[in-house]
Amino acid sequence: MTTTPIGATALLDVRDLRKVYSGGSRSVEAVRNLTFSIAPGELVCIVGPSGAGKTTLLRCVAGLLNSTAGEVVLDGEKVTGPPRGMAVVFQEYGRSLFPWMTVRQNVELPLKEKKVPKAERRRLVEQALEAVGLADVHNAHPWQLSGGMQQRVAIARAVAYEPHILLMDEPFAAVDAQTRADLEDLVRTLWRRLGVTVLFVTHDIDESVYLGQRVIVLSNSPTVVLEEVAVDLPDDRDQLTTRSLPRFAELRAHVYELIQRAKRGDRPAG
Amino acid sequence: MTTTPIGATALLDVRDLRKVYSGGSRSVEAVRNLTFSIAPGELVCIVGPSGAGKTTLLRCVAGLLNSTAGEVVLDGEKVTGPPRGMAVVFQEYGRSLFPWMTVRQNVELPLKEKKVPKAERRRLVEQALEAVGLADVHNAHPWQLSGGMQQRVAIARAVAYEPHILLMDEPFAAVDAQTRADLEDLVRTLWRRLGVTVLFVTHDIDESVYLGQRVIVLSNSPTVVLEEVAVDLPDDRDQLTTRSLPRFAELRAHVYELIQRAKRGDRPAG
Amino acid sequence: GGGQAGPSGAPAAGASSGPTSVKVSVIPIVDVAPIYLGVEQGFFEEEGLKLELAPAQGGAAIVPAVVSGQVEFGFSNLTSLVIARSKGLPLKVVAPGAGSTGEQGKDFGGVVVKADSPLKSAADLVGKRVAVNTLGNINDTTVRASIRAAGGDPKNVNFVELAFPDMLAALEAGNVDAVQIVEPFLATALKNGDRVIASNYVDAAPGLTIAGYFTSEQTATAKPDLVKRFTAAMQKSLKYATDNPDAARKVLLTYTKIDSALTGSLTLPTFPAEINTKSLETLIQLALQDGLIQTAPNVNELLP
Amino acid sequence: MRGRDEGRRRPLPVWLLGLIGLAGFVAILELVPRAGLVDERFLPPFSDMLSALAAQAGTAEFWQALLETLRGWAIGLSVAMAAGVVLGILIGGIPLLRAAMTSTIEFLRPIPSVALIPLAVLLFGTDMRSTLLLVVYAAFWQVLVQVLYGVRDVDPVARETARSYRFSPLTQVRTVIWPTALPYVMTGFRLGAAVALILEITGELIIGSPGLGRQIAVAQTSGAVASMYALVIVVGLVGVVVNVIARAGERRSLRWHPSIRTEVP
Amino acid sequence: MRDPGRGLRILLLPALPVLLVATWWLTTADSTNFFWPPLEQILRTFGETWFTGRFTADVLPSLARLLVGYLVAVALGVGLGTEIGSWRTLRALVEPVLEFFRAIPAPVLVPILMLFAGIGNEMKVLVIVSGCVWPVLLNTVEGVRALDEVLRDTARCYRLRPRSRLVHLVLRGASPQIAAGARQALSIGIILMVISEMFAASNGVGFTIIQFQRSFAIPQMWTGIIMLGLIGVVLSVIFRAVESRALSWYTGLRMSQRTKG
Ligand SMILES: Nc1ncnc2c1ncn2[C@@H]1O[C@H](COP(=O)(O)OP(=O)(O)OP(=O)(O)O)[C@@H](O)[C@H]1O
Ligand SMILES: Nc1ncnc2c1ncn2[C@@H]1O[C@H](COP(=O)(O)OP(=O)(O)OP(=O)(O)O)[C@@H](O)[C@H]1O
Ligand SMILES: [Mg+2]
Ligand SMILES: [Mg+2]
Repeated sequence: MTTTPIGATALLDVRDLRKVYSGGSRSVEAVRNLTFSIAPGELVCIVGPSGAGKTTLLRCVAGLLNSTAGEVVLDGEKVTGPPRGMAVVFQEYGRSLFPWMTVRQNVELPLKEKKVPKAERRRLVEQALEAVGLADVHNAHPWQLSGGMQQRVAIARAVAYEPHILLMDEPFAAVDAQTRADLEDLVRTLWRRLGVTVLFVTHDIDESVYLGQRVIVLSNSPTVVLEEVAVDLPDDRDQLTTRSLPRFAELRAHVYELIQRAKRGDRPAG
Repeated sequence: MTTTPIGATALLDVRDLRKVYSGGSRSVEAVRNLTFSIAPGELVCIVGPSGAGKTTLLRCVAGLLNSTAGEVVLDGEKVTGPPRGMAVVFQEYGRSLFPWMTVRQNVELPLKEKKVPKAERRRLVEQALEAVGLADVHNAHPWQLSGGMQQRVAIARAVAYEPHILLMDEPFAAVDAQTRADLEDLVRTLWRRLGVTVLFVTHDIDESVYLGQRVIVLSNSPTVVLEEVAVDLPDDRDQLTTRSLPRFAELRAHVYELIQRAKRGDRPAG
Repeated sequence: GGGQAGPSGAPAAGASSGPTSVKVSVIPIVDVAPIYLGVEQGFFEEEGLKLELAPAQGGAAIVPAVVSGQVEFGFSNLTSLVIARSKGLPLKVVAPGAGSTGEQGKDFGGVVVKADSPLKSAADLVGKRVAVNTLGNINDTTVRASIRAAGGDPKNVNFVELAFPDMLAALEAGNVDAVQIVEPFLATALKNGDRVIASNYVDAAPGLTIAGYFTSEQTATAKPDLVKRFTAAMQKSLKYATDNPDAARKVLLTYTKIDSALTGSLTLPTFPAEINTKSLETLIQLALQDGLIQTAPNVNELLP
Repeated sequence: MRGRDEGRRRPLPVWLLGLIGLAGFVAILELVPRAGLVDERFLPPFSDMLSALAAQAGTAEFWQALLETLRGWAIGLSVAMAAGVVLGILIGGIPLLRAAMTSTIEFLRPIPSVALIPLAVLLFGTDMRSTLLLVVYAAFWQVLVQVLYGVRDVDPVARETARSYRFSPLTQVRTVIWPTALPYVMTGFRLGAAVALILEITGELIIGSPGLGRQIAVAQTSGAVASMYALVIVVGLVGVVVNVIARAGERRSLRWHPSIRTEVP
Repeated sequence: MRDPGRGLRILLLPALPVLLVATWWLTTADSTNFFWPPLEQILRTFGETWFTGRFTADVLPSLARLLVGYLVAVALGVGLGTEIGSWRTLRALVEPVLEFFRAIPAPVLVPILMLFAGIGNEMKVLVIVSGCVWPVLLNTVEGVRALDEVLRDTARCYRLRPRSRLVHLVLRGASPQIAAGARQALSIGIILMVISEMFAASNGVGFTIIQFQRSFAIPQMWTGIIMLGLIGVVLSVIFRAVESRALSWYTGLRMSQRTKG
């Protein structure tokens, strides 16, 4: 049940990606063979067992890590370094914030680098912090915040950046259920408003189905694509109605079953 | 709907706890007034909006943080430092592992400190790593592991320690759904086997209801107890049957509604 | 003068364009009292020289400064200059600096032992530890000369290098058995009851010239006039110092921090008008004998 | 360790503790010679040093010398800091450069400034520049090595964050590398400052360029022990003051750092 | 900031030294300056100067003193540093006094040390210790202060005893910065080895260099400086071997996400 990207040409093409970590005595084949592609403006979720290689994949896509074999092609060009107009929310949100800067400075810095004019920058920062519910702590330092708040600062930073492609690695892991729902809607709104392509790693199966147009399920390590699940839910989604659709429950159950299979070590026949 | 602890005398008594962080220019009242108690051998979950002060509370209980007012009494003694026989799984799991030690050494160190004999130590470490599904990486360093694996090492360390009181701060935030379910069962098994008292912070409402005998819902900051929900589900729980009980759905809905109220800023009348 | 516009070409005749600025690198010890006196008395000004005296700790800094022309003249003991010359360094002595008084036991430097030391004469130093301020230089060669003169074998003396200020402490602590010391430490030692057992400068040669002022051959050939005027002024200063020892003692207070109670009692070196060539040849002989140099430099090349 | 400050008396302020420490040191300095542990002739009691110091402080010469020393020290240290930080970040940040430079750095570092004195004098004579050369040479290595280790300490996630947002190299240096290296630079500053002061004094002492060191040399060769120690005390106090300033600067610029933020009561 | 390949690295290692030596060689080839002899002449005298008895008579004693002094200094620096770094009150109390001593130049300090330690090897070792201890001490203090709070809390929770805390948390956690200090101390040790031999010495590399300098044996003096540089290089190679073993976790951690290919 492999689906091809919806658009005509792919924005992102991951071809036969393989990654072996070899440090000293240990050598780990984290990713064995990953091939998939994503159309411009698509919102794709990636789920997979813990340690499957999702973060590794994201790092390769972001051009932060060299693959051992295979390639990542973005916009027709082979990725060798971080591409322009990309924002990443790291799984280690705490360490990705600069402790020497305030919340506001953290969010503002990438915009400065992008040479966004001051007034516009101000607006974007305020808007983003407002959206994640942190308007009142902009003068605090990251280490003065709770885990969930830190994670939201990292999200605000990515959101304010208005990227073309947004990579998020379990971005809502540390926030409460209600905030999580709000942030999910934030991502979808943003996605629809800006037409940004989103690659979203999550462990929450409901979330993956609720958010994505497609869910890519990874096998356990060494990783291959176990299945790509097309989410054929209406594009207008909201927390109450969408989640209560029978199709939602079906997809959810399907993905859950895939994850269970992945954890048991099942791999695709091919 | 406040419930008193089930046992006769409380193991843990939190009385009028208040914590104000005052660093330099910023002064934040994280916890305004928390009062609750926990009986020996109870498993209590704590939920609350992001930034509510759950971590702050846990650190006060662990004796790692001085409260501004009020007190924490454990086993009849005022807590002034980390008490004996306590294990903590920190929200910042990545930073709580010693990067210069291997996974095995990380898990083993507290046991060594407890003077557990070598053979016994070996058994406990292996058992714990096995239980969290990391038996094969015991020679890796923490930074060679994925986020979820790191978190599981931290859990294994706490589990192997066989504590009397176990504090866990969003311990399953970084693992996939299936692993999460397994770990939930692990905590319950451990709790029943060892009679350990567990204080469990989570954002997953299902999880809080599935795990706990009681769920304490916190208001948003400055924090008070919004409500204590007694979980009147049978003590024998398993992922499939328990989660499909109508009472489960009810409790879940109730807690969810409380969280939403907390986020909206509702506070108890008293 | 700050307002000079044109190119500051070579001042053809120093006298016409105001006093010539001259840098002299000296060691701030008793020996250089005459040059300070000379400045005070205006002898250098009379020769059209404006002296700038830069105190330094020793040859390590002074010799390169003179050789490179950064400084016109320097002060050094003659053995150092002999060594330098024999290694091919183009140095020339232009004026004497200080000399031994020539009186046994009443020189401005000597070998000192503690009051209760069993050592009685230079011959007793054999097999003992003797501190000198620099190894392989004038002080150990002259102490060896003393030992020879007293009939001992200087080969078996353990010389230890210690700075003058540290010597008395080391002697007191028993780290060394004897020290070769000069003023003002000699006076301090005597005040404390220590004994002089040999006057090494006196034993080395009669009328020994110990130190002098020197320049580089390059400066000597390029500015013969300057050298001449410096030598002349220096000679006047030396004579004045010899004639007015009290003035010499007084001038010490201006450039040293010697206790004023001590300046009256310490022994001044002599300030000879001429370099005692014979004693210089003796120094060269000693340097050869003790292996400081392999070939003797030509005395005439070294002297003006 | 925690739970102590709570409810009990406030800890004494840092400066007071520091003064208590110094007072204890002074007491030892006074008592050791007085008790006859060392000969007063060679290490006079503190009170003697103090009166010698008072006598010195009355002369313009002393203040002039102090000023010369401080000037030479400040210039030398500034040059060494600037060069050390810039080169350190360059070498530390560019692995290729690092590979190329390592052996040379290791060769040059242990060459003592004292061995360079004749060369310095050869180049610059006995004036301030010779000493300056020594000061810069010695202090530079201190700063450089600290910066090299500081640059190495950058958190990989922070570095990746900067890279993923395509920060220019300069911005990466400014916003990621520099703040990380700053605690190391601070230590480098404190190490370099002392070494610079030491070399400034040593240079003055041996070469004879103007300053406190020359005064010390004169006092030494004159056997004026108390005066010499008086001057040494001044040098030591300069070191103490420099450290106080460095600590204050550190508290301002490293407010975010664990070492500072955990100490805010 | 691509990591150069290993091959390129090995190629680059000698590149700059070769270049510098070549420059030195060429610029001094026909030097007549007494203090800047041609490199060729220096190198010719190198062998006869150092390998006809001086190696065992001078270099080895120097190295022995250096080693003892260095090890004592590192032990002392780390020992004191962990205490001072862990206790705010202690730090406030002793810091000014330490800073006072730190600022005192060796030529002034040595005479004082001689009052207490005589003029033998003990004094020279003490001089080396007196200089080497500072970078280790300062870096240890800062390293201990900068320990991660979560790690500290973890150690407290699991009630690590003071000794384990020291071994498993404090020393390991501060070790990257301690290494920086130890690295600094190494070259300072060599410098102080020379300085200590300016006082009351009768053998040693420093002693020999100073004697050469005083007796205007300039090419020989240069060989001495080269000797010091070579000692520095050799010791730093040893140091780095030790360091890369002890800090393998750290380099692994810092490099883990930078490894490419
Ligand atoms: N720096 C590294 N060095 C060695 N092995 C590594 C490194 N980083 C990751 N790995 C290994 O690669 C595999 C995949 O890791 P990755 O972080 O990509 O997993 P993940 O899918 O993101 O897991 P999680 O959901 O737990 O975050 C794991 O087995 C891990 O041990
Ligand atoms: N070190 C600190 N300094 C200042 N303020 C702090 C500090 N730590 C926490 N706070 C503040 O205290 C409040 C509660 O933080 P806490 O970490 O306890 O929240 P939490 O309930 O654990 O949240 P989360 O679910 O996001 O982890 C927050 O507003 C936070 O900004
Ligand atoms: Mg991951
Ligand atoms: Mg928290």
